[in-house]
Amino acid sequence: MQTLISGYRTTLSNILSNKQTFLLSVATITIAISILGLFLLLFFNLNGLLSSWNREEQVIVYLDDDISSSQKENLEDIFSNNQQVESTIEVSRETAWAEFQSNVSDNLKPLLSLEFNPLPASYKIRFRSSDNRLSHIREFSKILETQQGVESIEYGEEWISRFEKFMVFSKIFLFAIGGLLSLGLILIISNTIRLSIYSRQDEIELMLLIGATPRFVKIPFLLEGMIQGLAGSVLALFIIGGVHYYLKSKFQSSIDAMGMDFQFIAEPFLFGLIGLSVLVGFMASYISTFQFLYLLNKK
Amino acid sequence: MQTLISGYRTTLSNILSNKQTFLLSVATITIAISILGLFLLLFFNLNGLLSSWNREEQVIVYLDDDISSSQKENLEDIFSNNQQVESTIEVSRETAWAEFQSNVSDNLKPLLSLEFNPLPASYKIRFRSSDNRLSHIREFSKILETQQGVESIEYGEEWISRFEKFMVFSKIFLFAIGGLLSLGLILIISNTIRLSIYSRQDEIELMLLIGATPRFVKIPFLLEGMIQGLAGSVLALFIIGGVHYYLKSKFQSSIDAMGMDFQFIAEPFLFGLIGLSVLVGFMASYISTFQFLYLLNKK
Amino acid sequence: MIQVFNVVKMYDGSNPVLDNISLEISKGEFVFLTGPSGAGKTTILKILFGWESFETGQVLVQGINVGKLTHRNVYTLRRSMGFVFQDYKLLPNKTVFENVSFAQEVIGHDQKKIRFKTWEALKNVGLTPKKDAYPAYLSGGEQQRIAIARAMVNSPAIILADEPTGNLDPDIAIEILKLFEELNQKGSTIIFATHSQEIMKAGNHRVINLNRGKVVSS
Amino acid sequence: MIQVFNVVKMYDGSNPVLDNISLEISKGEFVFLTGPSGAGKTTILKILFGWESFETGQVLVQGINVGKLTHRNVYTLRRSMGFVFQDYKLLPNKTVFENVSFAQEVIGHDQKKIRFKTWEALKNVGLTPKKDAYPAYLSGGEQQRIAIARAMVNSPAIILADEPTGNLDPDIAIEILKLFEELNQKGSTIIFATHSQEIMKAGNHRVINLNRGKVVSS
Ligand SMILES: Nc1ncnc2c1ncn2[C@@H]1O[C@H](COP(=O)(O)OP(=O)(O)OP(=O)(O)O)[C@@H](O)[C@H]1O
Ligand SMILES: Nc1ncnc2c1ncn2[C@@H]1O[C@H](COP(=O)(O)OP(=O)(O)OP(=O)(O)O)[C@@H](O)[C@H]1O
Ligand SMILES: [Mg+2]
Ligand SMILES: [Mg+2]
Repeated sequence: MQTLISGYRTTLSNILSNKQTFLLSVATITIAISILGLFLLLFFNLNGLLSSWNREEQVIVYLDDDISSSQKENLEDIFSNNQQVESTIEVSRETAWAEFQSNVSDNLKPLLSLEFNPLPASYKIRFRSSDNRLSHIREFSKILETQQGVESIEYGEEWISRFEKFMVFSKIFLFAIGGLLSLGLILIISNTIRLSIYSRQDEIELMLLIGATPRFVKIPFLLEGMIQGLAGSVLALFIIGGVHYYLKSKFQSSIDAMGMDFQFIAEPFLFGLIGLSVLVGFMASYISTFQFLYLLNKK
Repeated sequence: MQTLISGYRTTLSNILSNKQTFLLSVATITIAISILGLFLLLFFNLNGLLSSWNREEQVIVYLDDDISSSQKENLEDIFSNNQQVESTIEVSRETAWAEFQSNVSDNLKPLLSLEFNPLPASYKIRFRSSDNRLSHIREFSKILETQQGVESIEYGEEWISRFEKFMVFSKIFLFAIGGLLSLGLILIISNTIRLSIYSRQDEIELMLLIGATPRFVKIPFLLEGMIQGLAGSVLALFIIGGVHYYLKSKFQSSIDAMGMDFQFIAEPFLFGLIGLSVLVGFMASYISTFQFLYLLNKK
Repeated sequence: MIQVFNVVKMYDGSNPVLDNISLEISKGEFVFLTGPSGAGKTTILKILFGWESFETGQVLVQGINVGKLTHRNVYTLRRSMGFVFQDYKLLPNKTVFENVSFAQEVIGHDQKKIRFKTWEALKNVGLTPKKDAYPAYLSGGEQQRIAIARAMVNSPAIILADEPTGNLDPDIAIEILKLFEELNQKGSTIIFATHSQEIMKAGNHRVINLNRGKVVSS
Repeated sequence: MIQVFNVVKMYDGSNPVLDNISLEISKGEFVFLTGPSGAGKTTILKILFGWESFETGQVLVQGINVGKLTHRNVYTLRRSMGFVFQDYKLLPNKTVFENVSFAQEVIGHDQKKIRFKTWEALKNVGLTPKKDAYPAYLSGGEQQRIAIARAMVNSPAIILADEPTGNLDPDIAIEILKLFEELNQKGSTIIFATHSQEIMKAGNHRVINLNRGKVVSS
């Protein structure tokens, strides 16, 4: 405890007497964590965008015109028992015809003069997003096709599969880039802290010579590394917040039109960033001081 | 020239006598440039993906059944005179009907029994991608509508506008993140080089004291910064190449299905990365040495 | 207090820097250590301080077997000693006052005591007016006196002074010598490495004369 | 050769460190500069070297008006001078040989000449066996001799030696003094700051005595 308190005091005076290298390290950490944070921001918003696209119906089940109500109940049971179905909307023949009439393109106008309603009633089904959604939809469609009262099944296989692939592609890329980015920035932060400790070898040596315990030598450096990590990440959060605010105020309108909101990084990730940064500061200092002490002792 | 040669020799011996800080700086640059490069890789491939989506037709011009050939020529002139039109495909009434028959969904099957062909001939037009494509398409459609022989115009306004917005959104994000990333990593690289020069203040001071010209002092540091930048960026390119090769061999099949190829960073950008890194190395060294010389002189 | 038996020290495996040295210094003694440049004076002081290893032999300091100390517990030895380094080893980023008080912080003294003792030590070497200056802004002799103040400030049982008056003018050098003698009177054992005949004459203590790693006279 | 007129130097704006100093040293002269710790010896050498500014007065060295030099052309002055720094200023990452040859590289000599002259200079101070060692692995006196070798290696017209024998034993100190005298014979003007009465007696040259920034005797 005594060591911690005086270690704390020593840390402060160390920082004050090596202002410039301390500030350079903090600046580097700030930048590195900002980059990570902006990437997270991108990740969250792309994710939001992708999942807003997910809101659309993926399967339409067309019904026989003479479907019985027990057959209908049977179908609805099947829908509600399936874990992956998110929602179903029932569309009656009349609604379908009305919708068709209002949406029909000019060149199909002649159809409007038909005296009968050629359109069937239907269920529009939306599925939860999951990795194997497409194959699940295929299987589920096969089951539905065999049910009585079902005329036909329509699902935009091509569009769904393209979309799913895009999702997979994006996820691979986001995770790969995100992983490499985190790893890279962590390495950068620890390199920076090590460089800043390198310039203090003499100090470490002197402390040991005038009777400091190895722990007393390490603690101020560890604390300093953690303070650098903390300061850097907190500054970074302000920067990320600023960028978010700017983008939001500038582009919210065009984003609105896409039916989504500009999201900020989720709270656990914010604290995760700070924690990560402090941890990296600690580890880098620990490894560097450990290395010095080891080298000094070998000498 | 003499200064350059001996500066070169001094640089080498400097690097050898400060191996560890040199390597730490190079490692940091390698990581930073790798991150930038991976981002470029992402950018190029997303761009490829987006532009493959761009290949689809955006406007369909339906023709009167009794259009004259001079009216047709007039239309084709309009198309070919418009800078933004990328290609046009003519679809005859027969082709349209055949396409419709093969594509029609089950619930519209009753239409197939019609005795007449309700579909008009058409032109499918594809536009070059540009920022104001949507508004251009709107204007162009208005012009076409007034032409004789044109029955109606169809364009998927909603889909196009959503897609355009997605493009805009992606571009803003890619550019914003890319810009901040570049800026951030450049700052990190220069901070690192400055930290590594900081530990050599005594050396700079001594050189000046024993009669070196300011230029002689600067040159080895500038060369060293450039070598760090060069070494770091070349190593980074190997890393990026490795990641690209890995992703390609692992995911090419699923990417193939999307009708696109895994692209590598275009050559000019590769050289751009190296050049940027060398330039940053140079600038950082220049600023740091300049700063020291300035401080020394003030003292 | 200090016993050195048949110590051999080689840096590069060939020429011994200390060649079978034996010494005995009793508690409360004041000895001069002298000899030409490169004779091994600094090396022997470093060995007593647990700062250099040695090939063969035994070193006992205050009953501690120095050869057996590891880096984890060598601080126990060093806390009972003050070392005036030949190259001062001042921290350039700390002021004079901080440099001296740092030596006490490191071994965990409390803040009030530190201020008082630092002040005292600076007064002894005549540097109170410079207490807020950084080492780079001091003359060579002033820097040397900070190094002396730092070694004395904890009133250690043993003081190893490596050429502590090399950069001082004769008057101040004699004053510093007197300071060491006062501490010696109060019980500290002192080993004072020096080249200066004048200092050795003024001190009139036992002189250990090294040459090429051997004790020539003692 | 060297003329100093009414120079006043203050570091902190209050106490002058050099208080209206005037000096004249002619070409080929050998002078000792002495005075108590903090008297201003190093400061005056630094001023002659264009390393410190001064408030008022005039300094002429080899016809160069030192006060008018800017940092862009001060190297012309320094190339005609050798400076033995009181704190040596050796580069820890270079070997003894590199430290000495560095001083010639910096002013653009060619490689062959450098090797030869470095070797010569190391022989003069008796350090050829240590030529591949790093400064941290040398004794205090050995380090001091590298600093001397480096200052001499370009056979400069003027040598400013700041306490160059503080860490040397009397025998070697006298040898070093002889070395300076040889250079002096070959035409170098030498200013030798020292505290040692023995050296000044052995040299028997003009002595400039400073105290509190004033010339007490000359
Ligand atoms: N770390 C080291 N590695 C290799 N050799 C060393 C090391 N330290 C000292 N030496 C060599 O050991 C010898 C004795 O050195 P030491 O420092 O003990 O001499 P000294 O008596 O203190 O001399 P001085 O009066 O010049 O300070 C010298 O020749 C020196 O070069
Ligand atoms: N850069 C500086 N800033 C402020 N004060 C300084 C600076 N350099 C020296 N001084 C002060 O100027 C005075 C003279 O210093 P100088 O180094 O010239 O003394 P000196 O005669 O060389 O002493 P010594 O024999 O101890 O080396 C001293 O009191 C010192 O503290
Ligand atoms: Mg020694
Ligand atoms: Mg001095």
